Amino acid sequence: MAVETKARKFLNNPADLVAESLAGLAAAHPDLLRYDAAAKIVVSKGAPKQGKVALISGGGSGHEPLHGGFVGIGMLDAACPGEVFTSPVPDQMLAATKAVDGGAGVVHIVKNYTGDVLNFKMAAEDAADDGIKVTSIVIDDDVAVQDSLYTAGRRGVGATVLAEKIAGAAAAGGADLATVSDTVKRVNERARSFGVALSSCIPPASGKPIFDLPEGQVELGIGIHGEPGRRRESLGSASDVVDVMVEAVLSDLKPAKGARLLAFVNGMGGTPLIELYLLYHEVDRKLRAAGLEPVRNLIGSYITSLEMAGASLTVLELDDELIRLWDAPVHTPALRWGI
Amino acid sequence: MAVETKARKFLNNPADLVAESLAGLAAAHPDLLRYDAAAKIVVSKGAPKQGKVALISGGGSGHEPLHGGFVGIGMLDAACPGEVFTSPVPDQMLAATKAVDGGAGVVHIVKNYTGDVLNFKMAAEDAADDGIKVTSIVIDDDVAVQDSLYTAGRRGVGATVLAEKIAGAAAAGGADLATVSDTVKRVNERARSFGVALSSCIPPASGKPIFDLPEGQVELGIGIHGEPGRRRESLGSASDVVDVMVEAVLSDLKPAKGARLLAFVNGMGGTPLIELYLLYHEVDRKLRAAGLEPVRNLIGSYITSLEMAGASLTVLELDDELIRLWDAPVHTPALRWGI
Amino acid sequence: MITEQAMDAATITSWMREIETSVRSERDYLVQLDAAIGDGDHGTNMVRGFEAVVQALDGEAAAPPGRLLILAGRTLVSTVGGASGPLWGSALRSGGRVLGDQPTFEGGQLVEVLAAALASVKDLGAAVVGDKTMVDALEPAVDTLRTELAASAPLATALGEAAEAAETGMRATVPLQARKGRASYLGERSIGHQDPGATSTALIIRALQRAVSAAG
Amino acid sequence: MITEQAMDAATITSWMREIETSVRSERDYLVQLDAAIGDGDHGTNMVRGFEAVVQALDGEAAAPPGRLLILAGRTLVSTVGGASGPLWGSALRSGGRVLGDQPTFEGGQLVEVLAAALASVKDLGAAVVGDKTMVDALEPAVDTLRTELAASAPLATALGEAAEAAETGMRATVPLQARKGRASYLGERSIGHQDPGATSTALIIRALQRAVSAAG
Ligand SMILES: Nc1ncnc2c1ncn2[C@@H]1O[C@H](COP(=O)(O)OP(=O)(O)O)[C@@H](O)[C@H]1O
Ligand SMILES: Nc1ncnc2c1ncn2[C@@H]1O[C@H](COP(=O)(O)OP(=O)(O)O)[C@@H](O)[C@H]1O
Ligand SMILES: [Mg+2]
Ligand SMILES: [Mg+2]
Ligand SMILES: [Mg+2]
Ligand SMILES: [Mg+2]
Repeated sequence: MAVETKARKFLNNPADLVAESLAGLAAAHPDLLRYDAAAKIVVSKGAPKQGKVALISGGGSGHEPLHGGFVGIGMLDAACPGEVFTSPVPDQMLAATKAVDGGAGVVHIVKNYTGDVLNFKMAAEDAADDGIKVTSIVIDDDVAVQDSLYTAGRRGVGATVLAEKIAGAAAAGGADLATVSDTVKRVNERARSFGVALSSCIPPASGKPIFDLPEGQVELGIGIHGEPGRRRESLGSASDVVDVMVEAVLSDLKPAKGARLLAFVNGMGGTPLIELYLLYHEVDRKLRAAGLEPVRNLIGSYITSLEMAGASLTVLELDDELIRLWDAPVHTPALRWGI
Repeated sequence: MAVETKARKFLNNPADLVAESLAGLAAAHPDLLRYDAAAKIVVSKGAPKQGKVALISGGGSGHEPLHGGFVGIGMLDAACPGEVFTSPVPDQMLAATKAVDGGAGVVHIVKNYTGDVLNFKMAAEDAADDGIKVTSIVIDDDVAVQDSLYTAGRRGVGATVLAEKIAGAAAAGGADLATVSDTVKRVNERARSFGVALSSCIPPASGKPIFDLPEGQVELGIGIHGEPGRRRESLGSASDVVDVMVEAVLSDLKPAKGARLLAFVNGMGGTPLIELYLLYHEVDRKLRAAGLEPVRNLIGSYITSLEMAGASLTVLELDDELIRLWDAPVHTPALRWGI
Repeated sequence: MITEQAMDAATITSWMREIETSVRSERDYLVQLDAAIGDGDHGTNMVRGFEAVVQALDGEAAAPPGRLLILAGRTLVSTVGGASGPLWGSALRSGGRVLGDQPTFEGGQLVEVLAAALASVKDLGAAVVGDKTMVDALEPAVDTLRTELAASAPLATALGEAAEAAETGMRATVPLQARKGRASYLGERSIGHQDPGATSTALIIRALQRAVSAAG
Repeated sequence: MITEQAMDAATITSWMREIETSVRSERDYLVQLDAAIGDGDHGTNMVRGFEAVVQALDGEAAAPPGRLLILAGRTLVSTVGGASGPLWGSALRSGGRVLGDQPTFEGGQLVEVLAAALASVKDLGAAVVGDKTMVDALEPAVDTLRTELAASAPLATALGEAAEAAETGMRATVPLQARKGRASYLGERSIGHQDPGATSTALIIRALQRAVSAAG
């Protein structure tokens, strides 16, 4: 199945991309994690830790550093990467669950996509059969999609990163299975996201863009799988774009006046940092103008769509507890502080 | 000068991009730095620190996080960002030098471009007139350019990041002006880089790509200013590309057999992490196959060309001292560990 | 109700081979359909899965047909991922369970196999006809097969009608707005595109007809 | 050596205005030349610099011409950046110093002003004719102006010849391989392109001719 692609990519055989990239991750961070090529999972070097609730997540690849780049200390215990944009298979989640279970139970953080939900569900059933306590929490923070009978519900996007960090800190701090699960839920309930794209990405297997977006156009309300958005408009200034994002997120989140927020400006993979900080400049101003307090932030490309040009905004309403967990030490390839 | 661009960018007025992005940087990291909009410099919150040698750097913008993202604790004391791809003016370097001088002298880390060298030189002369001890060290690690009478010498690229980190640690550790300057020099002497591009970038002022690189082609031997490379070839596999990079770097660096190395795989801004780790997989293998030991690494987009798709490899030959300084705590927007 | 022909393990093996050939030759088309309203991997997913199924069945010449279907379903679950992996994986497993360990089966039982597969898909995915999913092709196929056989049509003919019903259902997804799966995220923009899962489902039923006819 | 016309502060001011108009109208062209063998900012750099110069000189009607040149040079240093900022900035400052505080100057002194500017560029940038830089336009311009005035040509004519010499030098950069500045990184790929700095230098000399002729 050697599809020769001449897209603008560093690539050997497209079919080997995920495995080779994960091998690189493991070679670069042997102090933090290992890559089990047979089971296709990334496992924290410290796992299993007896008595600690373990956290695993997974999903299609192409969203790097999500999830493998968040395995380490104070965040995920294992990650299950599928093919590019294709959810992993239950065998991976089962192997990961067994590899990290320290007797205190395992939390599955699942992004709300039919494929992810179904595959994780099968794995959780198998793990339960093996006597492992598993809870699954579905992340669905994307306000671009209405949660109704007529959709598969909201997608899980930026809040996933925040939930992994915050719940990872709870687990590292000794919280029990119910508490860690609740922490994931709480982050999901208090977080909302909205994404926009300035270009399509190019899945390596096909070597072709998924959609064709002319310059000067923007896709509003995209997810992280390179799919087109809810609607296409002509591209305004960065300030205009941020107006749309902030309005979409706040009108749904409805934070309390004066609420303390974490503002997460995320690049989709092909947007450079100079633009992300320009966006943050606008986000910070507009949140403050709305009477809110962005007391924490995260700016960078953390949950991506390959080389897509674009960005998403995630806003999480904080409280003392969430701030404490956010600030707690973390040491993973992609997120590190306090250690 | 409101040039309307409809390129795939988040942008207000292109003329405001640098200032707005730096305002975003400062809004996001008030604990680490401030942006002096009048002087157009980014200054560490802790500066000036009496008795500590101060480190400043600067250059054209468009290379983010370089340099503003490296201001903070254990790295730069100030950064002087010019317009996109245009070196800053001496007034900026002079203001920064004055702002951070703690009496122990100031080191200017200058990338070897005619513009940077000349502007920094003027600033250093002015600072000397004001009684500040300044040393200027020029970084020129790019092996794509022969250092001869017939060129402006090698360009300064990836080694700049490593020099800023390592010399920043030396300065934080209390080393004197001569020692810190020597540390920068030592990093420069032991580091070599080589970069490749898969696409041009798009300077915001013109809104047009600098060169036109068809899919399936690669520019070999590029710098960080969007300029075309030394030669254009058809794009091979990632393994082929890394062969070229490793050969170019090692044949010039000539590290000792068994040497301990820092391998820095850098994205040019538009290349996603999944590809950078794929490249690292190849780099790690090939360095080991050459009998060398990559004991430290850095993987990510740290010295970029706007949204260019591409990557560079920098190899630094380490010793105990350099390893200790590399591992020392650092806390900046873009690089953080140990704190 | 009498059907002229008993099926066995070989029928299942050749069905899976026919599917593999078919999705491989239609891979790019399925990818293209999925790129329009999904994430562009459906063709790759199906090919990866059924290549693995064919390989897995290779060593299982002696197993009864129900076991082969269960093995095929497990293999899909373990290799496909995405939405289609668990859905088709469970479908084949449920279908296989209907046959237990019996060495042969007839048309009436084939209907029960496919009905169990459909029930499993609907149970897992909670989609109904009209949601613009594989159910839009699978349900009419099962209904038609049951009706045709009840009316004593020869199995090959009945399967031909079932495949046509699947293809009609597939085409009928074009004007629909998706209510399940990724395409639902597009809202009204999903209208005007044919559902990739319904398309591969029609290929799967057509492959069944070929497998049975070739043997018959 | 007699020149028919004394120049003063107004000559400098109108020279700077002529430059500003000229680089502004040629901005895209300069950017394009620089994109081919540099980094695509030369047009933007020159416009930013000379816009600032014109603004800075606006409040300085009473200053002597040498002071205006020094102020212009300082302004370029403080606003342009890149290679061209320090080079042209030092050039104008060095040129201005030749005139001291004298209220007027003549052709012979204009030669000395430009010669000092050239010397300053060569000193800072270490480029010689043939390296494919602004020196390739500036040096022949200075030489021609000196020779023409020595041969008692009228100033306006001499400046016309100097501007032509600059343009010839500019065109002569096309076949050269760059040995200084960014273009040198390209090695042989710099051949076949006209140097942007030589091009703006030719505009600057042509602007001087216009400034002097308009006043004359
Ligand atoms: N809830 C569901 N019920 C039934 N079929 C579904 C459901 N969700 C998705 N599908 C089918 O799956 C197909 C997509 O499969 P595939 O592309 O392989 O997976 P993914 O959507 O995870 O990328 C859709 O075209 C649709 O027919
Ligand atoms: N060492 C040098 N001496 C003289 N002129 C130079 C030198 N280096 C560069 N130049 C001139 O500067 C021009 C480029 O200016 P500009 O684009 O504004 O700066 P930068 O190269 O820093 O982007 C070149 O075309 C060349 O004429
Ligand atoms: Mg998928
Ligand atoms: Mg420049
Ligand atoms: Mg799909
Ligand atoms: Mg330039």
